[in-house]
Amino acid sequence: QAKEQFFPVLVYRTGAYAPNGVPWANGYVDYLKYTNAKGGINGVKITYEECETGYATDKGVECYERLKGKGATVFQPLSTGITFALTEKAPADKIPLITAGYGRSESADGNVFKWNFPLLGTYWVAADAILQHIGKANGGLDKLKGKKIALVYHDSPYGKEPIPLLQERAKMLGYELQLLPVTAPGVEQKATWLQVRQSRPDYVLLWGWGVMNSAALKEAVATGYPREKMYGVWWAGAEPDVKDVGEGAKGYNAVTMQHGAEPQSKIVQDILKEVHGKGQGTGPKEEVGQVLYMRGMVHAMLAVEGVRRAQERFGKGKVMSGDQTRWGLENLALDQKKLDALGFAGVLRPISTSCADHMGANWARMHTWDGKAWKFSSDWLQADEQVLKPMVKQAADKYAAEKKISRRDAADCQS
Amino acid sequence: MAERKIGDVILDVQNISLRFGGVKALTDISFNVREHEIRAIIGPNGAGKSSMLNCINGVYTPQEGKITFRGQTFSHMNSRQVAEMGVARTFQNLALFKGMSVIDNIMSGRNLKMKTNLFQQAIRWGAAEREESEHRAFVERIIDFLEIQAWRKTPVGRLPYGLQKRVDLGRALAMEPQVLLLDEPMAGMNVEEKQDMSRFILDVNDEFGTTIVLIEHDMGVVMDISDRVVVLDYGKKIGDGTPSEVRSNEDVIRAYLGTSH
Amino acid sequence: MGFFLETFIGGLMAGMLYSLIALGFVLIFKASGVFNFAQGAMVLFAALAMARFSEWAPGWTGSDSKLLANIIGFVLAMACMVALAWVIERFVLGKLVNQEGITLLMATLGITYFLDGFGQTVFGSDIYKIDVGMPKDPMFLFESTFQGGVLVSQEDLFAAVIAAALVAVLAAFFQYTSTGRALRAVADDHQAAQSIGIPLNRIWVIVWSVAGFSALVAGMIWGSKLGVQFSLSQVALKALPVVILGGLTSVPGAIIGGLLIGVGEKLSEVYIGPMLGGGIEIWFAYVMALGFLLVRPQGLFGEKIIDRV
Amino acid sequence: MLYRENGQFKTSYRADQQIFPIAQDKAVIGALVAFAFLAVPFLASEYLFRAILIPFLILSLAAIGLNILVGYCGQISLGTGGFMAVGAYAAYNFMIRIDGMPMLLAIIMGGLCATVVGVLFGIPSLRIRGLYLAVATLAAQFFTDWAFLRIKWFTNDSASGSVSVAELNLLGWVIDSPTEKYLFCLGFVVVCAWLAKNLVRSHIGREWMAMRDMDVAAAVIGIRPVYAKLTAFAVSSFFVGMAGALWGFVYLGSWEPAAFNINRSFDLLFMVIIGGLGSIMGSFFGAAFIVVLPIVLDNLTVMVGLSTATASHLTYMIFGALIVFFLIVEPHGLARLWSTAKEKLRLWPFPH
Amino acid sequence: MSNILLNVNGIEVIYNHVILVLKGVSLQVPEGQVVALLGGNGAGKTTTLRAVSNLLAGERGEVTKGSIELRGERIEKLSPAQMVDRGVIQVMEGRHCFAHLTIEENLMTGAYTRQDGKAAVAQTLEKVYAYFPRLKTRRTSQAAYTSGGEQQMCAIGRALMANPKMVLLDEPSMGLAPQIVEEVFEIVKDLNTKEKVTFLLAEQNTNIALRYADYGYILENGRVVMDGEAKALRENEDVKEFYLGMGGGDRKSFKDVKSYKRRKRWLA
Ligand SMILES: Nc1ncnc2c1ncn2[C@@H]1O[C@H](COP(=O)(O)OP(=O)(O)OP(=O)(O)O)[C@@H](O)[C@H]1O
Ligand SMILES: Nc1ncnc2c1ncn2[C@@H]1O[C@H](COP(=O)(O)OP(=O)(O)OP(=O)(O)O)[C@@H](O)[C@H]1O
Ligand SMILES: [Mg+2]
Ligand SMILES: [Mg+2]
Repeated sequence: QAKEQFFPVLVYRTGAYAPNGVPWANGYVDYLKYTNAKGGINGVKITYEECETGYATDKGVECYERLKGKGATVFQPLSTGITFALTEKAPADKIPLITAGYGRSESADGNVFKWNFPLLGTYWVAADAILQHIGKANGGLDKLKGKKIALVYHDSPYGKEPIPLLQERAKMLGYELQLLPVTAPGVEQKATWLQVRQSRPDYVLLWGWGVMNSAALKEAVATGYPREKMYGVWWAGAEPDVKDVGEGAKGYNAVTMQHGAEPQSKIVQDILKEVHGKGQGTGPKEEVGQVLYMRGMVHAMLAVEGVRRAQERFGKGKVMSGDQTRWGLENLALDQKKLDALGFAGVLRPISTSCADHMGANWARMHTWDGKAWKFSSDWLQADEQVLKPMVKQAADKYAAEKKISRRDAADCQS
Repeated sequence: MAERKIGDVILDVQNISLRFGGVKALTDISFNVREHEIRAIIGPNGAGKSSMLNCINGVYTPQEGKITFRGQTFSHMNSRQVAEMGVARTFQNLALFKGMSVIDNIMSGRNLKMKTNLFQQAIRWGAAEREESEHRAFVERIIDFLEIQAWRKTPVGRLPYGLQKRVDLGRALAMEPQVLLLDEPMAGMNVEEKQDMSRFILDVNDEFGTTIVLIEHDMGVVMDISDRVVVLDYGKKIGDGTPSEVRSNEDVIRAYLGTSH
Repeated sequence: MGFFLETFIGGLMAGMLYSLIALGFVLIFKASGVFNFAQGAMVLFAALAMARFSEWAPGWTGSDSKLLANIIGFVLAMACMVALAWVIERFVLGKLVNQEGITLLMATLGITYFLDGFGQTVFGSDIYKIDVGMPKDPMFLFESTFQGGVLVSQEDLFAAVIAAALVAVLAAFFQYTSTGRALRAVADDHQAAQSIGIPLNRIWVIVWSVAGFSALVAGMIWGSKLGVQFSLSQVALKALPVVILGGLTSVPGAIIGGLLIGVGEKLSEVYIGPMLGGGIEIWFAYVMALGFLLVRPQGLFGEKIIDRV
Repeated sequence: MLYRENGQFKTSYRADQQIFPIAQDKAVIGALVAFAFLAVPFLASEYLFRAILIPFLILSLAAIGLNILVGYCGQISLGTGGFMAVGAYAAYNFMIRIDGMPMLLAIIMGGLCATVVGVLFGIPSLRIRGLYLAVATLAAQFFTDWAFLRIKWFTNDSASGSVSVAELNLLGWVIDSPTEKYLFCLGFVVVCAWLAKNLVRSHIGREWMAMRDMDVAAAVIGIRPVYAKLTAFAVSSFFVGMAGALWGFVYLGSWEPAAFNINRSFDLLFMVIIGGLGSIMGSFFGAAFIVVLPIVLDNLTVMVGLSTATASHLTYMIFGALIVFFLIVEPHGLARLWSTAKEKLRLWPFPH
Repeated sequence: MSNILLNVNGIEVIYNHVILVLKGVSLQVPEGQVVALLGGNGAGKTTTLRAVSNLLAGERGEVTKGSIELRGERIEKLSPAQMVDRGVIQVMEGRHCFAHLTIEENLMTGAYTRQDGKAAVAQTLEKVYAYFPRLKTRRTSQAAYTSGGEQQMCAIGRALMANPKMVLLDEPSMGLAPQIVEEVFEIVKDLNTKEKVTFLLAEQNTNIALRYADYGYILENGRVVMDGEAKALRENEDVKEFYLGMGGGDRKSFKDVKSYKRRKRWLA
């Protein structure tokens, strides 16, 4: 019997967040298909099953319970709420969670969060990268002193994640931070943008998801706030966010989770050839290479590479258990050479994780909407470890205390 | 039938006036009710009979006037106070608790007498259970009395109209009232049922000595069973006295009885 | 002062948009005693239909005219809404005659689920665009009086005018036609209305079609503001405090309620919000409605709630 | 045939006032409870426990609470999610702030805090009625959503507003495995259902129903509307609050306010109405229907091989259609359907 | 009999799928007559009327056996509105006025099906006001705030507004003052003789019903137990005793009745 590695796929293809959820899911699934087309993971075929969560926590939990019974390798919930709930369940079930670019920022601390992998960056990384960028544009971070920065955020744990970092940074850099929550789903933001108009901040950071992003941009147009001064998080920087704002969104910036929209990259070309070319593409062809599609692909690649890495230790061509995959993810060493071979040249920078660092990279770039497409508009930016590290540790310690768990010791790290 | 002792004035209504916007439902009405008597209120439709009961009952607040009950005088009482003082009533347009069974409807009339607290009821042990059984026994007596045993557990909404009227009476009786206000208890009944109902009313009056205030359009019933009659017309009192006095009152004949009676 | 005015006007505009949705609730409630939670789903469904049809229209007609595409989209979407009204009457309400309000309310929630699924199946769940050419750029008034002027969103202004016109027409319909009276009779007592020969089925198809029309207008305006996608169905939640504040049975109430809620919500968010950490407008709207209801339990213009024994 | 009342004579009112006066009913329910306690733990799979049975039990409890308010007292509430949230966050705070707080007590305290909040939001019901009240209760929903996001103290200064609980420990019994969690919830729910049933068949229950059916008449027989309505709010939110605490502690483990959002409130109302207003049993039916049906539909549509999106759209459609269907078949809910079936059985084999 | 307007043929009615209420009721209403349907509480009078006007559905009841014909046409499948179109209208028991509408609006809704123009409707309205002057004085009050009797008049007046050919009157006398009861029946007679309106009326007030009716049916426990010319029924000893309260010739005082339930046996 052929060996099969099972990947559960939690998606939301319906409901309020579907426009964002669908391309991500398509990219994710296409990459899994692509891997199979390439012969699987050292010969181990990938099987997968989608489960619709509708971005609802309880449905997500049900999906998790259903799919975990089928021998799940790794879960990627794509929802902060589901992440929180699964964080409680994963340790008992010994299934790792990849929450690349979302979830708890403190879960970068692998010593406490043994099963969580916020690979590629957390919201603190995103926020800090944006600040770095603004600093650069002003000629140094110290120039932020006296400036006013407003954070327009989705009023949920997701939207609130960057606040501690922005506050910490405000203390250090001396800018003024204005917090403007928007009640989910964010269809009505008039009051928020009137406040923006009144206080005229120098920059607006946008931490939205789904309809909230385009609604915010439209209100910005309506109140005449310059889009060039607006910076979105990576979940507020994809095509669905700007598509129907069109020209109005021109000049709007968003930080990227390393990758942007890269229709030219090798991996995209390969997928077009190997998957879409054979009539097996999941979504429409035009979508391949767009921001969220790319993200789905990248996330799938991380999961696959985790398994591949685990096979290096536990046996090539074997099916990896959740625990083994966890080790793989914890010891990821995707250097530039490997990335290039995978087709991600120019898309990603090297990623290397460890027992203590479950994030693996803290790099980002800016891209800007030019009315038709997202174009990179900055060099590589790196979040400041000096600032982030202690914050992560402190938050993780608090979590550990509450949950009465102790940090992992060296022996545990070997497992 | 033993001769009933009609006692002193128990309920005295003084100069009651009630208006709804422009509508004068009651104008300066005074009358009294003696202990143990059956007192009828009659009058054409819209005369203000039900409104009168509503005033006594604390459902409406009259703009003017006072009501004296057992020597205590009120210009307004709230419904609960009235209930506590021992006044019960039935309703013209059936105000039963439609979703509840016959037993529960009548049991709800015992409500004021049930004293156990929420926790005792939740556990339903000891006092709560005892209390429930005691009152249930009382209610069963009423059910027997009204001859509605067969429908005990039927939701009242499903009962035919006439039986609902009986249940309504049963609920009022369960309060062991001193004064019972009946608003057209015999509407929609045939003669035989009216006879039954008359008997219930007379029995209540006899056996428990309950004072009864009765609104009814069937003159046969009113003339036969009441001791004194008040006649209202357009919110004004146009007659008061024994049935035979009222029957011969010119105003009353013109306004209400018509010539055929 | 300039800013206050700005917020105030912004509130009025937002309120007008809420009224547009509230109107759908009121229409149906007034005419059948059904509290129609499916109104939001209907708004979404109508908007999806219009967006997709006008997107497909050029392919059918071969003409690029945007106006033509929009008209085709609107007409076809309206046809969908009438069909929907018919289906709802035939398969849902017609079979629930004389049931309690809460049962009917739940049935409309069932309809909501159905419509959400159906709309997305037929029309897709991506973001679509309705472009009826509403101006997007802001407009500044009183620039001489206040520094920076008072900003008014032209798009909102446009929408508000349409909403006001629609409401005026519907209010007249209820006031001056004999059907209006029959509608109110049905709301009071289904069975009695049947007994005197009011054909419930026809009445309901009419009312739901009219409500469908108002949903379509609301969907068009909100859709061109927000883009047409699932979240559109959630703007209906914003109309709920409006309907209770204005009174469930009053068409003008929907407007006044909308304006009050709109203004109250925006002013509270802007002036009180920052003290409490922001994001208060949603519950503030309800608290405001509650405050009014404590004084008038039937809403500002609603029919008095009758209790008599 | 088997189901007959004949020959079962009650010799005391007490006997007639039992929860299940008919012997067969008693036997069936007894067997069911025994089955749930003794057999299910050995039969069910982990998935069944975690994804179906546990949420079913917890939501049944919440539905019982809501049924007291809506079904028995006639006050429609759309703020149930909010009261669940209060229960969950309050229980969390008791756990985290008081050292050595027993979990059971924390859950009960959570329920009590929900009671207080429930009574507070119930005060408008003294004046506002019907659908107006229903919509107004959304204030509770949105306010609690907001409060738990905004007021840091409630979430122990967690930056994101989400919280999680440490191990569940009931007097030394560490509730860890799905089976244990199930048994814990089951015990909890059975006790609460019993209490609720006792309440609704006592005089307080009659007061509630009287308020529901005809409030003026209720006042005339001496029922105080204030007391009746507020106790209904109190008792209801007590159960709902405890259900919220269980939902957070046992089912989710970690949660954010969105776990108790408005959809939760609607779902619960669905359960109560589909199950049967004014029926404790119905609350269970309703919860089962709403918990199980979408999952079954989901699995079915996926099995047929439809794409995820189509499948879930189809699920929505079927779910909506089924709700309407059930309302048409029996507007008084599954519980009524059940009792009609019993009535037929009682007459069987004669048609009427 | 060629001029049979309504023919009810052995109908059975079941509520809620389980409660069997009518057990094979047959009756006939000739055109232009007043037929009374008598019987005690719960006999099934209302149910019979509902079956004819097709208002059972709303009560979750259904006709499971038998047939109902109007002028030879089967009508079980029609909607209530179609029945009104055919000139058959029911005045429901317990009034059912539209609470939020004023008295006049209530009356006007009755004319909803009329096609013969505003003037004709206005004329009928005047006629109704002439029949019930009390309604005219209360025309602007909301129906819910009128007295029970006023509501009863309103309900009857509302039905008359449709210019019906046949009226199903359910307990018209309930809650009305005696002379109004007389008036209502006078109106019935009036319409019957002048406008040839046919009446089927369910009544508890047997005395007056039999005085005005041409024919009567007595319903008990869902079965017709007796029928005949009104005159004949009035003379029947059993009817006298059970429905007219005149056992042994004279009317008994309500004060003196002691119940002896011979009736139960009579029904068995
Ligand atoms: N909606 C219903 N559901 C169940 N049973 C009903 C319903 N309506 C009536 N019944 C039952 O049908 C039987 C006949 O009722 P119906 O109302 O026809 O009697 P009636 O002759 O009109 O009596 P009344 O003179 O009291 O009005 C009664 O036993 C009643 O309990
Ligand atoms: N809540 C109210 N609001 C306005 N008007 C009212 C109200 N209650 C009663 N009325 C009016 O007061 C008058 C007296 O009504 P009431 O119900 O007391 O009459 P009644 O004597 O009981 O008549 P009936 O014999 O027809 O029942 C009526 O004209 C009625 O319309
Ligand atoms: Mg009266
Ligand atoms: Mg009847």
